[in-house]
Amino acid sequence: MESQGLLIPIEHGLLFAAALFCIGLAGVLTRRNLLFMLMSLELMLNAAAFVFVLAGAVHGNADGQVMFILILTLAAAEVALALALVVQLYRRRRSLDIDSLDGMRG
Amino acid sequence: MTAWLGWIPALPLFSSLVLLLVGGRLGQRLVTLLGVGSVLGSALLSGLLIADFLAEGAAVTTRQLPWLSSMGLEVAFGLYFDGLSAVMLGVITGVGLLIHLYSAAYMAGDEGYARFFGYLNLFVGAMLLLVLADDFLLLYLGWEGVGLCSFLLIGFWYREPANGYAARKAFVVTRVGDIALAVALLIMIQQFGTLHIQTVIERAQLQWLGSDWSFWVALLLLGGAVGKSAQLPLQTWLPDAMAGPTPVSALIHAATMVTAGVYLIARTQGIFLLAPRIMELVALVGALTLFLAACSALVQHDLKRVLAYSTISQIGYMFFALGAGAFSAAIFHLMTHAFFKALLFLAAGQVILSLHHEQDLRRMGGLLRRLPFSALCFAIGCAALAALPLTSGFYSKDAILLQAYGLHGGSLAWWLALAGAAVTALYSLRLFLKLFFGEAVTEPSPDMRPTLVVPLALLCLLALFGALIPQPLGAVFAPLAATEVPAAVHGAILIMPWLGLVTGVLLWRYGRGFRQRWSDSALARSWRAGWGFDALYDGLLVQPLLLLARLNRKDLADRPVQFVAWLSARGHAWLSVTQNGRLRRYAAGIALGAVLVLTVVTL
Amino acid sequence: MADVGVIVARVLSLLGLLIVSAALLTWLERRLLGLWQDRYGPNRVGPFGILQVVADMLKLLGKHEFVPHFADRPVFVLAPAIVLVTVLLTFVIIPFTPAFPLVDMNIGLLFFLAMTSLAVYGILLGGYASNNKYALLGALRSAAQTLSYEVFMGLSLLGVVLQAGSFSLGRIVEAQQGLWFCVPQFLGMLLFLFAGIAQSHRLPFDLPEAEHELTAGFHTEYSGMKFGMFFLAEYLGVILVSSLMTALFFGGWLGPVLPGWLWFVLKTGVFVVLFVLMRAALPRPRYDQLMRFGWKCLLPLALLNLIVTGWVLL
Amino acid sequence: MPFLFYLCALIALLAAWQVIRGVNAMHALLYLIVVLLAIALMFFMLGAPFAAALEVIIYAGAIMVLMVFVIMMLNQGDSAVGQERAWRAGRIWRGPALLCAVLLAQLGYLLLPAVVSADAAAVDAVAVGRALYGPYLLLVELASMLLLAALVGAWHLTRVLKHRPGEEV
Repeated sequence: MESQGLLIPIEHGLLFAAALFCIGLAGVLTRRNLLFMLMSLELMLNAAAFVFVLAGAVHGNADGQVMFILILTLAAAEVALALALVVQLYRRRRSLDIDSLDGMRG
Repeated sequence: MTAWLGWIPALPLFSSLVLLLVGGRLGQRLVTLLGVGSVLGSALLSGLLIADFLAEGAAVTTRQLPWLSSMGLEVAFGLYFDGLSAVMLGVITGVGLLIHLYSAAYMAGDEGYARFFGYLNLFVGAMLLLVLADDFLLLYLGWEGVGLCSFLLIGFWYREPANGYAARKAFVVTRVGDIALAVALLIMIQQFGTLHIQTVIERAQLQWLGSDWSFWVALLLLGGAVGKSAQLPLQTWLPDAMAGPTPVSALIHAATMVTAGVYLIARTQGIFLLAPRIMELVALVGALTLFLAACSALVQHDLKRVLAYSTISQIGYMFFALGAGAFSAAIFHLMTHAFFKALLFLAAGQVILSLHHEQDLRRMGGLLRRLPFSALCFAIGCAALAALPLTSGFYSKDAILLQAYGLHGGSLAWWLALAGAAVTALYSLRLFLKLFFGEAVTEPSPDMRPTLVVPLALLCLLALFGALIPQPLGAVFAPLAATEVPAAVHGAILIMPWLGLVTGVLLWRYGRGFRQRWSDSALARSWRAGWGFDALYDGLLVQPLLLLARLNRKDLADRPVQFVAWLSARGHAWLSVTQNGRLRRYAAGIALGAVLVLTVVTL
Repeated sequence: MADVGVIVARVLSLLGLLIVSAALLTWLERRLLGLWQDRYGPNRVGPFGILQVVADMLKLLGKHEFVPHFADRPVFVLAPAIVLVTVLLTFVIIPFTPAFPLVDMNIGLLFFLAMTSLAVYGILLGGYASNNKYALLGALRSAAQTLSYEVFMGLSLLGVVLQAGSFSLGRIVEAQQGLWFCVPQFLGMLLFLFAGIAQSHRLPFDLPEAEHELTAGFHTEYSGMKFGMFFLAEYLGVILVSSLMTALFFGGWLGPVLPGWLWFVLKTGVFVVLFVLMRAALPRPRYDQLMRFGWKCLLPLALLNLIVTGWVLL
Repeated sequence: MPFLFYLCALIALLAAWQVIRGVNAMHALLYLIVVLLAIALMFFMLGAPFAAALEVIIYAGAIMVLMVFVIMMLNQGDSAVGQERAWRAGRIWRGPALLCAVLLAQLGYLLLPAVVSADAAAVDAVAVGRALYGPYLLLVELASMLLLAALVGAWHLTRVLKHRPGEEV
């Protein structure tokens, strides 16, 4: 790649990440289906990861990618657990409606 | 050999630690192995040590491990072993071992089996620490440990509220005595700057000759002893302590706990001898207690309460002997009493078990044919309790009365003790007759497991021939000057038990109507209630305290605290609205928070 | 910009070469199977039946492009394209000669892994979009199988990467100047072979399409050229795995006397024949056996290989 | 190249929009994969090829496959699509949309004047590896603990429960 500078102005990258993040947030806030919420969460995670990688690229060091790997791990763990919950939820309620889960006990 | 001394209390303590921490996960067999095995180890070690001591005869002190050091006060972990300790050691480990063996069968299948043995071991360990302590603080540790264990074991079946109440009562009442003891210790620190027992006694004999300190310290020590040993006026907890499992009662009455007070006075006799008035008080307390408790024992309906009052009464004899200066006789009686009282309790446990946990004497009777072995045990135990000739109790009680007369002559206390002997015989006979003669009311299920029989048989032998066991007390107590006792006095001492027995037989045979009337009389009712001490304390102390507590409930000082509680409750109610379980609301909350923070940053 | 023409030419020539060789492979397979199973195989159309390929292709093209009405149409159409495209894309990194990998990426192997993992989607989506229980089951199996075998496919390759010190395939081949990696990385080679078979869904690991259980697995509902794409992709996969074996473990173009490309083609050919032989010789395991074999046997072995390699290198 | 970058960004945003307003879970997921691939390309163009490869291999190739797997396993059918459509129709989205718009505006306001001297250079896998097993070793351990926790948790959550009274099984 070009060593003299970044491909694009850094603000544009950040703006893109912010937009992606907000779209994901909107998804989390509006969807009732647990699966869609999960996907929106993934969008938000990716926005965060993008910022890390961008920052790493700006400074030309590996830290950004290391943090990206951590986010990747986080996403893997999160999805594994969340999908387990999805399966359980569907088994018990025959629906993925997150609002049906507002009953608390204990 | 003395290097092994530390292991004697350490074994049961360690075992109790294991049992209380992980006992629930061990099997019953392993628990038994650990619980009984540790006491067996202690008993074997004690046996070896005592044999050693009998051959060499010198008191030994173990290495002192520094414990705490503060403002000139140095306290160390150290053990002291002399003739008195040897006797106590033998009694505690020997009788304790038999009770443990018995418990293994008695408690089998109980859900708290491991917990029970954990407490039992802790009890024995604490008592061993108490009698071996070289230092008053270590002694106090054992002292409090014993108190704690009695609390735990009396309330062992904690699901029954009454048991919990009895346990609390025992704890609180003995605490009164413990505070007296603690004050005595504080005075010792203030006076001598040390708590090392031998040093304290030596210095006391040098410094306190003729001063008031010895009076007060001895009084306070007596207070502690009275609380632990259930003497007047702190005797009320012991009858209620019957709420625990029967082996616990046996342990409390025979091997541990109640003998602690006797031991304490015997151990600190050097201080008591400096205060003759307190010595008289000790004798008087003992004599009064023994007589009053014997009377109470005469009218109880509960099998175990009879034994409880008899214990109070017998400890009273020991106090009487201590007060009279017949220390070795007191310790002698302590030992024989341990044998026959353990026998009586374990046999009573056997009877109670056979009768499906029936403890009321009025619902027993005619068990002679059905439970012959228990009858034999009771016969021997009651005979020893009544001090019939050729039993161990005969020799020890005889020694007490004789030596006390030799030292003091016929004081009021002595006459009370003499009369007590007759009453003792009377209630022993009543107990035996009520149990084994008369009409059968409840049908027993014979249940004689070998683990139950073996300890009982051994205790029978000890109750009969225990008086032959030598007591190496010569070096501890100054030998008594040989005095002449009139033959008439000696005769009276010998006659008294028989007097009680004959009266008892006559009443049993011909006095049915009289017994009926007597049982309902006001005097008998008051005796049955322990001379009304419970009611007295209730009216004098408990109710006023409760009244004060009730008055203080709406205290002004509580208001700020209550306001905080009210505030947090309201706040909780208010905040819990946000915890509605709607995941998206939470997410929205987080986003809103982010927006707000960013607004602050932006502006 | 003058390069554009060259690049296009190279891409097109590679594409043509691949399509032709894949087509020829179908013929070769049938002939070889015939040979080993003691029968003829296609031998009527053209010399040795070689024009049978052309005939098949014409037949496929002539068939009605049928999309079931219950299918999820866009996904249904997309699926075979994904499979074919990912396989074809992977070929850009294969170094046929020092001068002819299309792109000598410095993350070449990672690119290969990325493409294989994307290839799963083709199968999954195909199975899902068909809305048919056999297809669904086949796709589910395929997803599980591919996901599992992908894990240690990557791990088995890491030994090679460690030894060559690069993800670039060209460098890896060059690093085998003295000794082919099939010797020091023998275990890794075996593991990669297993994983490669599983990834390309060849016998004995062809459970996603096991005919006698699942009709035809994920492509039950496919017909015409869409089926042809799946079919083509499978054979391209065989060639891909074979050429990767060659490049990673058997020195790629390296070899005496003969020109490099010929060495590469010869070595690759040997592995292709091996694949066909395995199809002819081996039975199919049960699904749970396959998964157990993968997770409990191959994965630990791959880790062991990696650890030993790392230890020796350090 | 910059053009390609902006194209990818545009594709990613549009696809993300499709993700959050889709009704068919599978289609939404495919759009999500498109987002991931676009981001991977952007990583590549930013000089982070290793991150790009991981994004495709692990994110798109494993995590998303898992989600596809679960969607296929649940196999909800057309009724779910109808339900989604019904849920989407209400006024429910107005508040969140406003919130997100405000957030975006704020972020834009804050981010746009960012001036950082860029000395960008491609960071290859070797550098990442050195960083990972040098200064970030603890992070690797943490990540492994996290994965272990997820493993145990997932196993626990999906095990077949015995029927308990009062619960639909």
